[in-house]
Amino acid sequence: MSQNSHPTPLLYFVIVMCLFVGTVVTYKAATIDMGIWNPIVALAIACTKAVLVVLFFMHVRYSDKLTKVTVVAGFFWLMILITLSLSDYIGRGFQVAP
Amino acid sequence: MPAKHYLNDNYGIRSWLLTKDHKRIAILYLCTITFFFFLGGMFAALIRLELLTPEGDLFHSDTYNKLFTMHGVNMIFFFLIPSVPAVLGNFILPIMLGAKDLAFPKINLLSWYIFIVGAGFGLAALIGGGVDTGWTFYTPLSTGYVRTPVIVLAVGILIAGFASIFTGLNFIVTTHRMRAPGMTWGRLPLMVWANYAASLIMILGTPVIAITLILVALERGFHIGVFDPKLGGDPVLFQHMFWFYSHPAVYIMILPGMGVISEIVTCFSRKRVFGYTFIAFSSIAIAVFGFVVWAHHMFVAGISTYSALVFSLLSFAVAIPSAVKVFNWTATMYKGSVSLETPMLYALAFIGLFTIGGLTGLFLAALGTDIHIHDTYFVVAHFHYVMVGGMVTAYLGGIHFWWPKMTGKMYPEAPAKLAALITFIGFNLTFFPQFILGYLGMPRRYHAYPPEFQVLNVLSSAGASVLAVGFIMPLVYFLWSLKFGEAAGDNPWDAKGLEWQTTSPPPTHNFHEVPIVTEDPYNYGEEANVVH
Amino acid sequence: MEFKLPLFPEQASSVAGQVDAFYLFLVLLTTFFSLLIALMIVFFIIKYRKRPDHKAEQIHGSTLLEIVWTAIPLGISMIIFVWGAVLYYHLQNPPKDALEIYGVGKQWMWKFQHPGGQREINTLHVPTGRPVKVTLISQDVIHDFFVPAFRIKTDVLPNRYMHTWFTPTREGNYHLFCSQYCGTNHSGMIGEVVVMKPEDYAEWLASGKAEGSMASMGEKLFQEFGCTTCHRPDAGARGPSLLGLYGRPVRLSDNRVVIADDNYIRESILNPNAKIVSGFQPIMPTFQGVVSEEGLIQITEYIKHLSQQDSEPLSNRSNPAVLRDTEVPTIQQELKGRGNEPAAPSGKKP
Amino acid sequence: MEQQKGASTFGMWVFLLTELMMFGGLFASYLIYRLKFYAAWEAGSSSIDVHWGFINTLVLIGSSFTMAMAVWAAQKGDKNKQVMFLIGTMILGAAFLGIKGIEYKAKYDECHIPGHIIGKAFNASGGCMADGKVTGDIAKEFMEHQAEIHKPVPEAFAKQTADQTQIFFSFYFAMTGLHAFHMVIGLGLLGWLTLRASRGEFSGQYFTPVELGGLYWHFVDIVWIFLFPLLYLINRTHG
Repeated sequence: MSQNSHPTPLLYFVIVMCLFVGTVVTYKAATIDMGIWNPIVALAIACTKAVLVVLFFMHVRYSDKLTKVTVVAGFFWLMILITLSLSDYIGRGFQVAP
Repeated sequence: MPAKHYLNDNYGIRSWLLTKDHKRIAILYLCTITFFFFLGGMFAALIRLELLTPEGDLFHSDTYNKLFTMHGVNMIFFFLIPSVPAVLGNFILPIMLGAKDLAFPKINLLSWYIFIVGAGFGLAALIGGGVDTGWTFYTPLSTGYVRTPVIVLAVGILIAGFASIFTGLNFIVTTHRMRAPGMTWGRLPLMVWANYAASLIMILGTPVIAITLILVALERGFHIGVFDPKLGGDPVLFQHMFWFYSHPAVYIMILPGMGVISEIVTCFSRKRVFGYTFIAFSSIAIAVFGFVVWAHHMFVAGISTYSALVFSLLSFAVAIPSAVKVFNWTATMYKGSVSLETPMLYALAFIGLFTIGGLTGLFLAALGTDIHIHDTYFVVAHFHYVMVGGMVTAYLGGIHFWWPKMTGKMYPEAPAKLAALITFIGFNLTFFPQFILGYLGMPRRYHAYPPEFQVLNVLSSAGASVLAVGFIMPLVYFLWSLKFGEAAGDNPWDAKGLEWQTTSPPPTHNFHEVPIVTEDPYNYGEEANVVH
Repeated sequence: MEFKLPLFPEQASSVAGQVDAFYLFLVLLTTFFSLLIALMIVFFIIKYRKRPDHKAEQIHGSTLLEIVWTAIPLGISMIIFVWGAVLYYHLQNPPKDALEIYGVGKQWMWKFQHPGGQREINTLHVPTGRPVKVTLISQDVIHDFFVPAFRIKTDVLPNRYMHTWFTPTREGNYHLFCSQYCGTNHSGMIGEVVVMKPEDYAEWLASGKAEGSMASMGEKLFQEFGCTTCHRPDAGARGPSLLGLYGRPVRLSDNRVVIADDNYIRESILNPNAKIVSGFQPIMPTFQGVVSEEGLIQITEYIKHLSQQDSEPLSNRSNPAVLRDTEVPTIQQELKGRGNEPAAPSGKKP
Repeated sequence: MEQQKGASTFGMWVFLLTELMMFGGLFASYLIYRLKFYAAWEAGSSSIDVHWGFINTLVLIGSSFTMAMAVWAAQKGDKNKQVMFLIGTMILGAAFLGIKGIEYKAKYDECHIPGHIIGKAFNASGGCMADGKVTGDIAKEFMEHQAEIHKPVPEAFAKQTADQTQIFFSFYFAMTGLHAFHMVIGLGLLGWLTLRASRGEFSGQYFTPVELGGLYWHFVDIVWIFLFPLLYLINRTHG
């Protein structure tokens, strides 16, 4: 399925450099006080790095639709777990209202 | 000289224990879970015996607590979860797809060994005195208060969970990759759709209970503070994590049963299934919606009002696809040519009992009534209507349906019909009174109860003894049929589907030549097509 | 053995009738659909039974029918949802004038205390005709306060206060069950709710031996633990004054606003660093393991009492920790929008 | 063969879904407690040596690169490069675990292991003796940090916060522990792949096992990519 379209070592090298840069940026960003933005920036960079790994190192970019659907499904279910359980905790804040 | 098939292909214990044949693994699972079914059933019998009198005079309350815990754990994790998927699914799914085995035969065998190890831990916990946390393991009771081998049992369930993950993984990949030529998604038997949906839950839900049980074990072993309120942890979080798996898990249990019913109803109505697409997609819908309703187990447990409203609303959404299935099965019989062989009796019992079980679920999803009946016998009755009236009935129906295929032998029809009838009567007598008990306010897991509940409890216990007869009978006549049963023939029911086109029992590689599918499933219109 | 076969528990609270009506509606619905399916099955079995001269007629399905039997259950379930949600909302929100009783659950008994200080174990006396709010907490595992005759139930958690309320309507003795499995003697964790005429209740209260009202016991503890050293109503106090605090919004040092309810007070005693009142230093030591659950309840009751003692309108108070009435509308907006805020990194910085 | 390869790769992806949900349960719980105990999360996170975590991130990303190259080499049928990259991946993986070990040892010395069964009892608001000096007093460190940024906190507050870091460390060890467990399994897989590769079992036509090993390894890398900011970088604006 993905025989002839695998990326080249050069591309891998570019990706790994991006990942290194991403790591350094995450680290540097954490030392700057951005208030509420700190965790958002950190997670945004982490997501970007993860997407790079998934797309190129794990060849999803060159894979069939089924693999892509699988990846998206995993993300979707993880979001169900996180958002619905977290929403209960955040929702408890509403109850203190008079 | 009899024809070669998977049973006589090879003899000896090694040929069974090292087999990679999905059919033999299914038989291994069948023997294992039958043991656990009767073990769990024995606990149930003792529970019902205790509840004959209000005083709680037969067992010490600790013993009683262990009985219902071990009943729940055995039945849910070591019987219901593997029942239809690992036995009937394992046996029939690859044949239905026209494949010669599952995608990963070695992983399939590994799954059985993992199950055995997990079940071994379960038995070790039992021999080590039994656990008394309830099958729900609610913290902080399970992590800090009871003095029983909770960790052993938790590890057992965790390990057994991986058995079901591997079964699910195998089913999903097999369904995607191993279909015979011509077997398009629109031609998949509904049994495959249902097992596929259940497999989705197995692979996505089970890991969450695995990590939760690891945390429970760590909390209990090292007091790390994740669930212990004394150290700042939140016991309600445990319930979230637990039910994230355990609610979808009831769909792992019921969905494959629904698949079995779709096969049986069409066969004995001699008719195409009514609304194929809707039944198929309702399975997937149940699998997906099943993941967003878990907190309806927690309406009085201290979740926010906002969450309660959302989860209640979503819970009603998951009721719709189940209703659609029931209507479609009933409609399938319309203008059919209905005959009442044993599997059909079970299927009809399933439809009736599942309808009641499903509708009483509405009482629990509705916020106003759930407050009153939560954690009472109403829940017990509802759950057993779905799990025993639904799943066990479907499982028995499926075993009867495919027994001739699995063994090549026919079971005796008269005792089988009688057993189906006894099961139906016994079941209703056992569990219907529990609805009333629940609304009257009898809490679940009560060892002693106020005397005014006695009449209903006695009725329930009486029913349980009838039910026990109904469950033991098949064990006897199935074993009898292995030796004395008539040869079944390749297609005793005149059924459609690839599994009936191969020999009974099937050859080791299922088909003598790769089948090519050219027709829709349940194509009962053309009777001539059947080979005798 | 006495032969009794009741189908409904007694109705002894104002909501019991409403819950029963809803329940009956659901029972009728269930009966109707179960019978419908059952009768259809029986009818089809007979009408279309297998016989030599009859052949099945192949039907693929009907989209119209599918839509109908998707839409009808959906419509019905939405009715059930709304009905249930309205009832639930009613049961979740106790009226303001309710009689407040505190309860502590422990393995395996219930302890209750009335505002006047009367204590009882496994029995709860309440008057008819008046809403009663029970605030509950557990000392160990999760329990559940369940009175079938009132149709109410709530889990009793070890780390925070849970509430339930009811208005008893009929005198009598009713079961009190623990309905969350709580260990060995779970089924022995039962009690009785005694509903009395208001005058009988008053008499019962008067006959009860109490060392003093809950608030006065709380005050004693308050003195004993030296809380008064810091929590004084004067300007130089190191801790926020507790006058008029209860039930009012409080601004925290990170600008969040919370309502000073039971759980807030409990948390502030056991875990003082969690929420720091704006303008104060987080110097309070924790009282975790020092004050018993009952003591906590008494102190809470005392603090509540401080708000009720004088009839002076709260808006005229000089307690800087408590926000004024004029500020409340904006605060309510803040509370609404505050959903995501705890996630902010500056969330609980002192 | 093609069908079988497709099945194996897809099977691996399905398995990774399971893995994702397993870590997902931990991530969800982590987020909930982070909301509840933010100050303790900050204090606990700051007490971990960020440099090791940073280096480990680079090491693991590097190993993902060598792993990707190993798959590439396998596909090209270049046996020597394949073995070389696989061994490189293993070395980096082992280095990661070694560094993890150093971190765990430090936490052990500082009495930051939650509970009181393994070795010393958890103690973050007084520190504990190691090599003749007191270390791991998070309460004190926290007070010093706060003083540095001109937001001093009293001792009572710092002590409570330090006590609550136990839950943070529970998650720290649960998450990194589960991750390290996956790394150990991954190393075992890589060893087996290296052995098979050195025997020349893989070719441009058949290299599925290497590809599957790669998928697994990259997944473990992705988990770490999230663990690093979540555990090490909660607030590094001071110190």
